[in-house]
This record gives sequence, C-alpha cells and structure tokens, in this order.
Amino acid sequence: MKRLSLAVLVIALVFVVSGLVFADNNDTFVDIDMGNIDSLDPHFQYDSASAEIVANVYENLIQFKPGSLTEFEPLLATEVPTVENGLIKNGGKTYIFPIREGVQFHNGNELTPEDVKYSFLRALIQDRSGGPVWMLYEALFGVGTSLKSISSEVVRVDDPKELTPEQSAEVYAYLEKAIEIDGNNVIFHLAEPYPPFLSILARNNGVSAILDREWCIEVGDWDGQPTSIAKYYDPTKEADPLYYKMNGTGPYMLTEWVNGERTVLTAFENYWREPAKIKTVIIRSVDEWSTRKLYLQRGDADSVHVDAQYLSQVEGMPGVKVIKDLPRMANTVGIMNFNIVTEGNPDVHSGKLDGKGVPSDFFSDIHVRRAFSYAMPYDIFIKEAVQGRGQKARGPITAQLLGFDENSPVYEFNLEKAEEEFKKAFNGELWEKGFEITILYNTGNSERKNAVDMLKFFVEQINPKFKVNVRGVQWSTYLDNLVAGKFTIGFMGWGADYADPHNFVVPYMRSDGAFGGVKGENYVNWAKENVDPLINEGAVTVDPVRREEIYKELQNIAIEQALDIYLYQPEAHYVFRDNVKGFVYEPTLHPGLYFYDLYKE
Amino acid sequence: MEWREIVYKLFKNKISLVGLAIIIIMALVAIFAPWIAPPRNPAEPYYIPRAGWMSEPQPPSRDHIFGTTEGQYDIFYGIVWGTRTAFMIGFVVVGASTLIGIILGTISAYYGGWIDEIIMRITDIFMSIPFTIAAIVMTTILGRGITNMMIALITFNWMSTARLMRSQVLSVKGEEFVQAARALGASDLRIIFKHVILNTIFPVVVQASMNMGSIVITASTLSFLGIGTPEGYADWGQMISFARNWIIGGQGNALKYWFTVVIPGTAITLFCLSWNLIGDAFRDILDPKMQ
Amino acid sequence: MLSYIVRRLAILPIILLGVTLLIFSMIMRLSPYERVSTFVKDPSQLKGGVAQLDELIEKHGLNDPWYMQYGRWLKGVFRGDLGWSESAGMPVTQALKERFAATAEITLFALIPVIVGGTFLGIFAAVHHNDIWDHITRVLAIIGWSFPTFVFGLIVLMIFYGVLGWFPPGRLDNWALSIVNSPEFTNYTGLYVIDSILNLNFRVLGNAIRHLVAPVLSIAILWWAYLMRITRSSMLETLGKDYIRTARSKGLKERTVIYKHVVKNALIPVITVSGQMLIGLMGGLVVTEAIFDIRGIGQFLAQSAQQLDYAGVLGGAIYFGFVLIIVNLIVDVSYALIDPRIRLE
Amino acid sequence: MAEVLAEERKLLEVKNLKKYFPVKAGILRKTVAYVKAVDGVSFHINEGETLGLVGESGCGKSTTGHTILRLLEATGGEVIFDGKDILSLNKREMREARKDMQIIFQDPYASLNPRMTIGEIIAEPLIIHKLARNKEERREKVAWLMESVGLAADHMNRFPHEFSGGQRQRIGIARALAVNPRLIIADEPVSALDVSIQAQVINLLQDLQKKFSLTYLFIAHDLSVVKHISDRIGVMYLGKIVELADKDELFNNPLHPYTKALLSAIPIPDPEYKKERIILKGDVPNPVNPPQGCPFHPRCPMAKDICKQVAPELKDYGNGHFASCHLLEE
Repeated sequence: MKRLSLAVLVIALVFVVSGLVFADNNDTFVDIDMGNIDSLDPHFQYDSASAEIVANVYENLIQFKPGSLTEFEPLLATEVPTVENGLIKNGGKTYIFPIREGVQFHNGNELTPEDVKYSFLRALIQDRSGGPVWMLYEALFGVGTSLKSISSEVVRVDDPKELTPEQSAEVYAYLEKAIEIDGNNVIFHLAEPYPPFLSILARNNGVSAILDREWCIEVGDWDGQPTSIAKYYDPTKEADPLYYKMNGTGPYMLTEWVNGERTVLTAFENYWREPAKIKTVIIRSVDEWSTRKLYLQRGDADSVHVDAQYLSQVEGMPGVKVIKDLPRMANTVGIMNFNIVTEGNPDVHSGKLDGKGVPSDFFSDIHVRRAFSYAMPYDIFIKEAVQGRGQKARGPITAQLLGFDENSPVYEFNLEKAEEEFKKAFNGELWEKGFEITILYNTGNSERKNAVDMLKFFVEQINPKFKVNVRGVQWSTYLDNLVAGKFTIGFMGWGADYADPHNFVVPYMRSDGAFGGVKGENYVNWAKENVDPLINEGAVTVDPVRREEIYKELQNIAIEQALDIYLYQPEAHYVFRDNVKGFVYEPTLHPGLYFYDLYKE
Repeated sequence: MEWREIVYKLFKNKISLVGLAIIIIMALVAIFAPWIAPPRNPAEPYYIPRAGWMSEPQPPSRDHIFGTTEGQYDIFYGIVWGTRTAFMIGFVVVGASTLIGIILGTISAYYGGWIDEIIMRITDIFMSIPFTIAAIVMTTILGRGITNMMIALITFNWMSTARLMRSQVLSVKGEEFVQAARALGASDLRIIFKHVILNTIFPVVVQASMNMGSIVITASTLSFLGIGTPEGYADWGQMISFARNWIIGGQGNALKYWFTVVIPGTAITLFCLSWNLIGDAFRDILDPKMQ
Repeated sequence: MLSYIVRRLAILPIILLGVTLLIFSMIMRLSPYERVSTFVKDPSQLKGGVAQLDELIEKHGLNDPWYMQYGRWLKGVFRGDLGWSESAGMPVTQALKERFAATAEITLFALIPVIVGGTFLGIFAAVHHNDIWDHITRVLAIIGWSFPTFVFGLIVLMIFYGVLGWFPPGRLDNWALSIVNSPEFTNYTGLYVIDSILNLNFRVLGNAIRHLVAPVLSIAILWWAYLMRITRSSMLETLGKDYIRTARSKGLKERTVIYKHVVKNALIPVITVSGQMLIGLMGGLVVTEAIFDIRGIGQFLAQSAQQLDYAGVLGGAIYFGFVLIIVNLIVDVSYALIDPRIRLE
Repeated sequence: MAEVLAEERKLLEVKNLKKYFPVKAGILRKTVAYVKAVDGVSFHINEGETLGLVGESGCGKSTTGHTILRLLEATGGEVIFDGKDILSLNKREMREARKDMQIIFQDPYASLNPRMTIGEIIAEPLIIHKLARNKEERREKVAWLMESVGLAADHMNRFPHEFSGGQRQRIGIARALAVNPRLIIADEPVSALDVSIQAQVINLLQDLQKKFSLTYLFIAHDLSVVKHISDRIGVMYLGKIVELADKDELFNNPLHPYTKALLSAIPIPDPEYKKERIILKGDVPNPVNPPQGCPFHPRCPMAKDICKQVAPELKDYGNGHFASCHLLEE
C-alpha cells in the first residue's frame, strides 16, 4: 500500500513540474467569454458573441472612424458616399460604392462587385424570423417591409416558402431593383431617403457583411438564381451552410469552432491591409466567474469578460489593466404596461382599485407613471447596484447619439414629488385606498432584481397602504407574461443595432415597437396618434438639423408623459493583461473585440 | 426491539447525543427566530432584509454581526430564519417522499405480480431522469419558490425509499408471523400496518434521517443553479450560493470574504452532520449483530 | 443469466419511451411563448418585438398538438437523429458525443481513487470501531458529504490553481489543445489521456493528467464519505458473523482475520456503490463541470433544461436511461458472478 | 360414547386437492413446468379426531395444510369444512370461516411478530374477530388463554425474544385458541424444539383437545411424533398420499413399502423386536420432473416393471386402510 502511494506521488510530481513550463506566446491571444455563439452566418446572427467572430472574419463596405459614431471611412469600398462627393444622389435615395480591387477572400477568391450584390440579396432572401435583416428592408424598401410583406404585395403569396419558381422570379426582380452593379460600383436605390443607412452598412453590423458568391454556392447556400427563394428563405440553423463555415475578407480566418467551448481564429496572411499582429486568437467560453478570474490572474487569459458588479475584484490585480467608463449604446428601462391583462393574473391581485390590487389601466394614469418615475433612486442604483458603471438615462436615446440633450428635463429621485403625483392619481382615490402590485424580474439578473427591490422599498415608504411585491421568474415565464400583457413593470435592456437614435425610439416608443407594442391598447392608440408620425418622419429626414429637432422632441414627449422609467445607461469596460496594447473601443462591437488592432508586448 | 429501548440507547451513545444536541439547539433557534432576529417586515419574515444594494459583501460589524453577503443580505438574519427553512425542507421533503416510497414499495412487494411490475417500471422511469434536469424542468413549469422547489424535490426523491421498502417487505412478507396473521383472518391493511411495515420500517428510518441532511445540500445545489428558493429568501443553501463569486477572495487577500462561506457553510454542515450522526447511531443500534 | 440480461435490455425501450413521454408532457404544459424562449434567450434578443415570436412559433411548429411534436421528434430518433439542440448550438447527437468524452474521462479517473480511498477509510473506521479514530474518520467523512460541491470545488481551484498554479481548470492547456486538434493527432476515443498514449505524445498526456487532478479531487471528497460509510457498516456486519468468530477463535492474527476474511466479504456493497457512482458521474456533474471549465454532459443537460431545449433534454434523458440500465445490469451480473448464492431471475 | 358419535361426523373433507407452483424461465418468463407440490390429495377428518400427516420434507404435507387454510390458493380440488366449500368462499366469508380453523406453525421463532408484545399477539385474533367487548375483557381473555397453555399471565407485556422456543410455541397455541376454533392444523409444531420440550407440547395439545374438543390435523415428518397423538395417519410422498389408515393398523400392518421404510427408522424400545431396517436408496426425486408411473419406484426395493409405467391408485384394502401400490394388487 505504502509503495503504491509513494509511486503515485512521484508520478504526480513529475507531471506537475513538467507542466509548469508555460510558453508565453506573444502571437497568441486568449479571450475568455461566456455563453454560446448563436450562428457564424453574418446575416443570421443577432447577438454580441456571434458578432465578435463575424466582425473579425467578414468585412463591410465601410466602417466608423475610430472614436466616432457619425463619421465613416472606407473599407471594402474605396470611398464613403456623401452628398459632397456626389456618391449620394437623388435626395438621399441613391448610394454609390466603388468597390476595392485586389481584395482576397480567405480561400483565395477575389472580391468583385458581384459578390457585394450577391451578399445583400442573399441577406434579403434569407430574412430569417427574428433576425436582423429587417434593417436592410427598412433602409431599402421602407418601414415595416420584409420578404413576407413584399412577397404578399408582389405576387400575393403570404409565405415565401410557398413561392413557385415563377413567383420567386417576380419577387426577386423587385428586390434586385434596389441593388445595381455599374462597372466597379455597387449602387443602392432606396425607396425613401434613409439617413441611418450608412450606419447599417458599417463594420460590426453583420447584416451587411460581404460574402464570397462562388464559395457560398459551392457550400450549398443560395445558388444565386431568382427562382429559388422558397428554398433559401428563413432556414433553420441546422439547414444553414454558413452556420459553421466562414469565408470572408477580414483579418482573421476561422480555423476551429466547437460551439460553447472554443473558437480559434488565425491571422489571414493575404489580408489586403497589413496582416494582423496577433497570429492566433483563441476565444473560450467559461461561465463560472471565479474560474475566469483565476485564468486572468494566472495569465492564462489575455482578456476576460467581467460583470460590472465584480469589477472591483480585478481592479488593482497585478499584471491586469481595466479600461472603463466607456459609453455604451444601450440602456435599461422600466416598461410600464398601460393595459395590464387582469384575467388569471396573480400580479395585479384583486385587479381593482380597492386597495388590494391594481386596476388594468393603472399605468394609463400619467400621475402613477410619474410617481413611479420619481420613486426610482437612480443615483443609488448606479452607485450601488452597478458599482458606478453607468450614467442616468435621459429618455430613450443614449448619449452620443443625435438628439440626445444633456440638459433635457429628467425625473430625479424625489419621494415628495412622487407622493404629490400619487395623490393626484385616479382623482385621489388611489392615495385613499392604496394598492398592491407585483413586479416580476427574470431570475439570474441581479441588476433588474435590484431595480425592482428599490422600487418596492421606496414606494412602500410613501404610503403604508402601498404594497409592492417582487417575484423572480424563469425567463420563459417572463417572456410569456410579456407577450400575454400580464406584466406590470418590466425592466428591459436595449442595445443598439446601429448607431442612430431611430434605433432607440422605435422599440421604446413606436406603437409597434418591440417594447411599445406590448404596453397595451391604451398605449398603442396614444402612440399612433402622438409619436408614430414623428418617428416615421425622423427616419426619412435627410437634414441633420431637422432630424435632431425631431429626436429632441420625442425625448421631451417621453419624459413629459413618463412613458417608461428611464433607469440608466450602462458603461462598458474591458479587462486585459497589461501587456496587451492597441485597444480601440468600438461601441458598435461591445462587448466584443476587434483583434486586428491588438498586439502584445 | 422496543421503541423505548431504542431511544434509551440513542441517549447512551455519546456521538449521537452530540448530534441530538445540535438538532435541539437548532430547533430552538428555529422556534425563537422572531425574537432572535426580529423581521423588518413581519408580513414576510423569510425575506432577508437588505442593507443596501452593493454587490461586494461586507465583513462582520456592529450592525451585522455576521456581515452581509452579495447584495447586502444580512447573514445573521439569514442563518437564524434559514434554520426554519432547513427544518421545513427537511421534514416536508423527506417526510413526503419517504411516505410515498413506503406506500409504493409496500404495495409493490405485498401484492406482487403486475402491480409490482407497473410500480417498478414507473420507479425506473423516474430514476432515469437525471435529477438536475427534472428539477429544472419542474421549477420552470411550476415557477420558482420554496413550495415548488419542495414539490420538485419530493417528486424525484421517493424512488430509493420505494426500492428499499420493497426489498424489505419482500423479505418479511414470507415470514410465518405474517402467515399467522392471515390465518387469523387479519385484513390486508392490518397485516401491512401491524406486521409488515412495523418490521421493515427501521432501515427506512435510518435512510430518512440521513436524507434529512443531504436534502438541504441538494436544495442548495438548486439555488446554485438558480432554481431554488427565491432570491433573498432565508435559506442557507442560497446564502452559500451568494458566496459563489466571492469565495476565491479579494485582491491580495484570499480570505477576504471568508464569512460569506464559512458561516452558512458551518450551519449546513452542522445540520447535515447531526442528522447523519443520529442516523448512524440508529443503524448501529438497530442492527442486532452489533449488540 | 443470459435470458436475464436480454430481458432487462428488452425493458430499455419501454423505459426510454416512458421517460421521454414524461419529460415531453411536462414541457408541453408550458405555453408556446414560454417554449419559444429557447430561441430568444434574453430580453435583449427581443429585437423583432412580439411579432417575431409568433413567426418563430410557427417556424418550429411549437403550436402543433403535442403528439405531432412528439411524433416528429420520435420519427427523427428512429432515423438516428436526436434533433437539434438549440442550447448547445449543434445536433444533439454531436453534443452528446463531444461531451461524453469529457464526462467519461473524469469518471474513469475519479472511480479509481474514490474506490480505493473510500474502502480504505471504511475498513479503517470499522477496524477501529467506536474508538476515537472511528469517530474522527466518520465526522470528517460527513463534513465532506455535507459541504456543497461548489464550495469545495472553488476552494480546490483557488489553492491548486490560483495559489500554487499546479492544476489548471479546463481539459488541456491551449498549446496542448492545438496539438490535439491538429491533423497529426488522431482522436481515437476523445479521452485525451488515452488518445495521447495511443499517439505516443507524452507531453499531452502529462498535461491531460494535470488538468484532471483538481476535479477528481473535488469529486473524491464527496464520494469518499459515502463509500466509507457503506464499507464501514458492511465491515461491521461481517465482523459480527459466526465464521469470523470461528476464525478468531482458531487463533488467527487479527490482521489476517480482517484482510483474509472480512474485507473480501464486506466489499460486495462496494459494487453497488460503484454502480451508483458510475451512474451519478456519467449523468454529469453540473457543478464540478461548471467550476473546472469542463464541457461535459452535466453542463449540457442543465443548460438545455434551463433553456427548455426539449431536444437536448430528451436526448440527455435517453443517454442517461441507457447508462442507468446498462450500469445496473453490470452491477447485477457482477453480483451474481461474485456471490454464487445470488441467482438472476 | 360421545367419541363414537363424533366419529361419524366428518368435520373436514379434502377431495382431490392440488397445488401446483409454476416454474418460469426464458426471456418472456413463460411457465415451462409446474412443481406439483400437492397432487390430488384426498382425506377426511372426523370431528374430535386427530389425523397425522407424515412424510419427508418437501413431500407437500405443509403445503397441504396451508392450502386447506387458503394461505395458498389451491390449483384444484375441494376442501369441505363442516359442509361448506372453503375454496369457493369470498374474502369476507373466508375471514369469518377462519374463526373455526387455525394453524400452529413450525418455527416458533418466525411465527411471532418480534415487534409485538405477547399480550398484543394473543389479543390480535380477539381484535380481528371482535371477540371482546372492551379492553378489560380482552385482557382477561388473554390472561386466561395464557394460563390455559401454561404461561404466566404477568408475562403479557414481554416480547417474544424473551421466551424460549417451547414457551413461544405455547404462545402460538394460545393465539390459535383465541378464536375458539374447531379445527387446528398443527404444522410440525414440535420439530424445531428440543426433544425434552417436544413431549410437553404434545401433551399440552392433547390436554387442550379434550378441554376444547378440538380436531387436529397434525403434520410431522416423523412417525414417532404422531404415534401418540393421532387417531389415524396418512403418509405422503411426492405430493400424494400413499397410505392412510388407523394408527394401530398402520403401525402393525403397513402396506406400502415407503411406510415400511419409515417405520423401520423408528427406534423401538422393545429389545425382543427384531428390527429389519430398510434403507431407502437415493434422494427424493425432483418434484418438477417426477418419475413416471409410481413416484416411489426409483427408490423402492421391490419395484417391478409396471411400477415404472403406471401410477397406482389409492385403494381401500379393508378397515379403512388405504394404500397405493401395485404390489398389493396381486
């Protein structure tokens, strides 16, 4: 027995010592993240983990100038269209992009204008449900369009999966009109002027990434034929050839991918610019924070994902640098439901204004909404719940974007004003009788739990007859409640798809927005009349001054009406080993990294 | 052996006496919780009051003698009221699942034939679902909360008792005293209760007493997975899982957040230990060969 | 015995059908909107608004009657296709295959130290029955049993990786992973320890073993306690048997009595426990895998259950049902082989 | 005189009783064969009489006893007790009928519930059949029963493990007596006891028979035990009765070679008697696959060809002396 254990010990020691020699390789960058990648197909993916890979492998026609969200520089195009250089014409309805020559795809194929046209049409044809292609449709064909709506308009077929080859060709012809090749130029014809168009085309937005036509056809993607829309429309992930294969023009090639485990990118030596300095990028997914932290601490990771509440654990860690206070194009907002469905809904309790519940139209009363907006301790939330990693939101539009006004009126935390508003609500009846309400949060999200806990704490202090309950539910239940209109207040986050205020006012305010649309009939009716026209005008206004006015006005309406509880705008932070250099913050890629900029010393 | 004798021997065994003492102290804490840690809101005493919203745990201080855990939940309060939760989870889950196990195991073995076949296949089916999957799916369906968590635990915790009971009953069923009772004209129910269960229950009791401790651990694993008690509920397991992201310490001080692990950890361990000691002692006493 | 084995295996499909139906009917109690949350994992993915959810429900047939949905799935199973796991982002069969290797490797390497250590502790405690060593061993074992795995796991990780840097998490270092994934390295089993031996690459072997130490240790702490208790009580029972008394009265040395006579007979329950452990480990260790960054079955199952990825859950259940029945069968058969009194019927 | 009268009344009549146990094998657990534990047994017992049933272990005698009481369900045949067909009674009627027929078990250690006190054990039949109006009366009855079987009534609160085998068997007897039965099946009641105790228990049974006018079916594996207590004796071999006769007739004039062999094994105290011991060859055959013809033929010292082919029938050879053997027919 003793001899055996001794032998085991010796063997163990040998292994320990032999493994201690760790070659620190300046060519390799290890990034430790969390979660899965949804898809490697640039037109299919719509989440930040996928976007990071796509942004390093595929390229777009243009990109933002470093540090700017309004100015562009060329990428696969050789010039950024402006009215001045004559590449934006026809009152903002025609965009011309001269395509760069001598650019190679990873498989050696040369980039042509045909590839560009194919890429956009392929995106338009794929138009997967819940996917990002609506951005292209809205820009090219107008608000609310999709392959479905066009198919039903052009050939009266509601489901593009049922298009016959002839009908398919007709629909295709309609789509093709928007994208034209002229020599070495690709010309986009927009149905209406659409100022955010360039934002949508810029790098980091996969929906306008450029594919290799020849290669796509080879691997079984859309064959480029007008007649085959039905076959390639809205595929499932498993039926999408580009789900796990990549071939772009970007600085990195995909060399290995095991979803949820590890992705390996290798520098593309024939890249049209200088090849990347970091030769190998390994992106791994580790969900456990403590494990990620140890990887960083031991130097086995060059960059890790850190949640805001744990940032204090890595600040001051030897050999680690934290880059923080970076503005993000995202915000968190408490959505208030104007018509809570009371039937079979325990969260409204009695469902009446009797002190033992809340009526369906509880939040239709502007005073209730204002009172809740005053009862939210914004500064405490930012200081304690997110460790100061954010700033107060001033309405739906985030800072740096057009129409954001640092001096606009906002709700401050003020319990006296909240009390005043509560007294006015329902002609004073609410104050007399009190209410009981339950607010849900989806479990696992401590930020939203904190926000709801704070509301409970302060609202209950205003009047002993006010009772706020907090209930944590699984995400699936939360979603179901949202769709069924049973939620009372729901804290939601929105991250920009592209850098334009339009992308914020639509979801939050428009009657059919992602969040506006679930706030009930009272809201929808009000919004249709009061904000929809303004939002739609903003989308097609070319004049930046007028646009700014429109968004400022929308912000003012949002605050005036207390449409939502505008909680905060989070800030970004990145954590690196301190030998990592060259990082340039790109808000459109957050929390991903553009590895091309990086190098190690 | 007689009950009185068992209790007597239980008291004579020093190590089980330690277990018994800890359980009694914990029971007292549970009973007097409202006086030891008065709730801030008497309507919902099981929700730990928060001393702020910061995530970083705060060390023990005058106001919070055991410190606070992530999210500023008071550890002392959580420990005191968590005693009630532990007993509740233990008694309800172990009680209910043992009862189900006893009933199904007895019916299965006593009646045999196709009844046995069906019950055992159902047992197999329930055993073939990994516990975590089952618990997650069930809490997703029922919603999070302590009652639902207990329902999920009960639903997937009775199988081993049923099997144990079945094998016990099978061995007792053929005994002559059972035949004798039948010859006397005793009804099935009487035979089952008076003769069969009385002679098979002790191994089940031993199993149950050990289960009392481990079920609290299982509940804590559910909290770790985010499907246990609601966040902020006074539950030791959840308090430990609050420590999850702080266990490996702060900058330059690996033990900086020791209190978030050590205090609730001690509570769970003592609880589990005591029940196990009692169970062990039970088994030693009941095994006639140990005499 | 052969007919016993065949009969037990014949029950397998019935059990699997029952299990999948049970799980499926549980999941089907949820509304289509709840089930579509598989495809929309977070509020930030609600980009297309509520209308997109209806499209997704339509696309994935979540609104169909349950028997149609189950039938679709079952039809795939008969073709050897367990469906697409949305939570893993790959087909279920592929996910199970990839994760099986990690789980199997840990199981293989945990089993040996656990059985050796656990039985040794049990024998030790039984030999010292009721003296101080017995009490100490038992209390330590119970403490090991009573502490949540994630606490132990994180502490092991902190000491052996964070402070000492000896045993890193994950299955291999990055350099070793590149070797393993290169074309020169043949993956025979997916178990790196075995594959590296077959490829005669001992650097990778050393690395793979280094990565196994910490998770195996944290598993062992838990199971040592369990096995120790079982061995102890079974030892005590055997010690009380007549033939042991006889052996003692013959004047044999206590050591000889214990190792020649008692241990052999007391080890029979070890088979049962090893079976249980094998089942437990093969079912995956959600917590250990999460902490030690091992992509195993446990992580996969927990993730698919949490995301209501029913193909993943059902695939996992089929896998687990297989493991359970096969391992139980092995346990029964080895019982019969070891103890001639047991007959399988 | 009373005895003569009683002899004319058949209390229990067993006709062609069969109890087969299925043997299952194969993947589908099909029944491939039967163990014919009891294969067409017929006899009767008159009121007040004791019938001894003797045979080697495994011959089906205990199974016969259990099947009569429906502790096992019969495969075929009839059991008529006091004019009622016991096998056709439903559950409720059967429970009622059990008051009249009781059993004393072989193993005094296994037949008493170890977790009940003696008082509870003996009181149980009183509770089941509601034979006492209240607790007090029940206690009195239990005490009286205990005294009747020679136990001290103040041991009522003790547990079985505190008693010796003989005392336990007395407890078992007291329990059987509690319902005031007419028939008692004594299933090898003394075989587990020391020889010195055996006589005491048999004497007790005889005393009780007189006192309570009981009828006994006394099962034993040894003729010497039943010699004293039985009025008539049946000899069983492989699930069948091979010989049935008055005690004296059987002992003095055994007809069947098997009975002869059994008798030759009894030590006789009379030194004058020249004993010719017959040693049986071989073992009892496997009951799953009993030999063709006369089941005894492989071991019979006088077996002929016919014995191997045809099973003999149980026939009356005068004076109520039944036997089944081809040799007798010549």
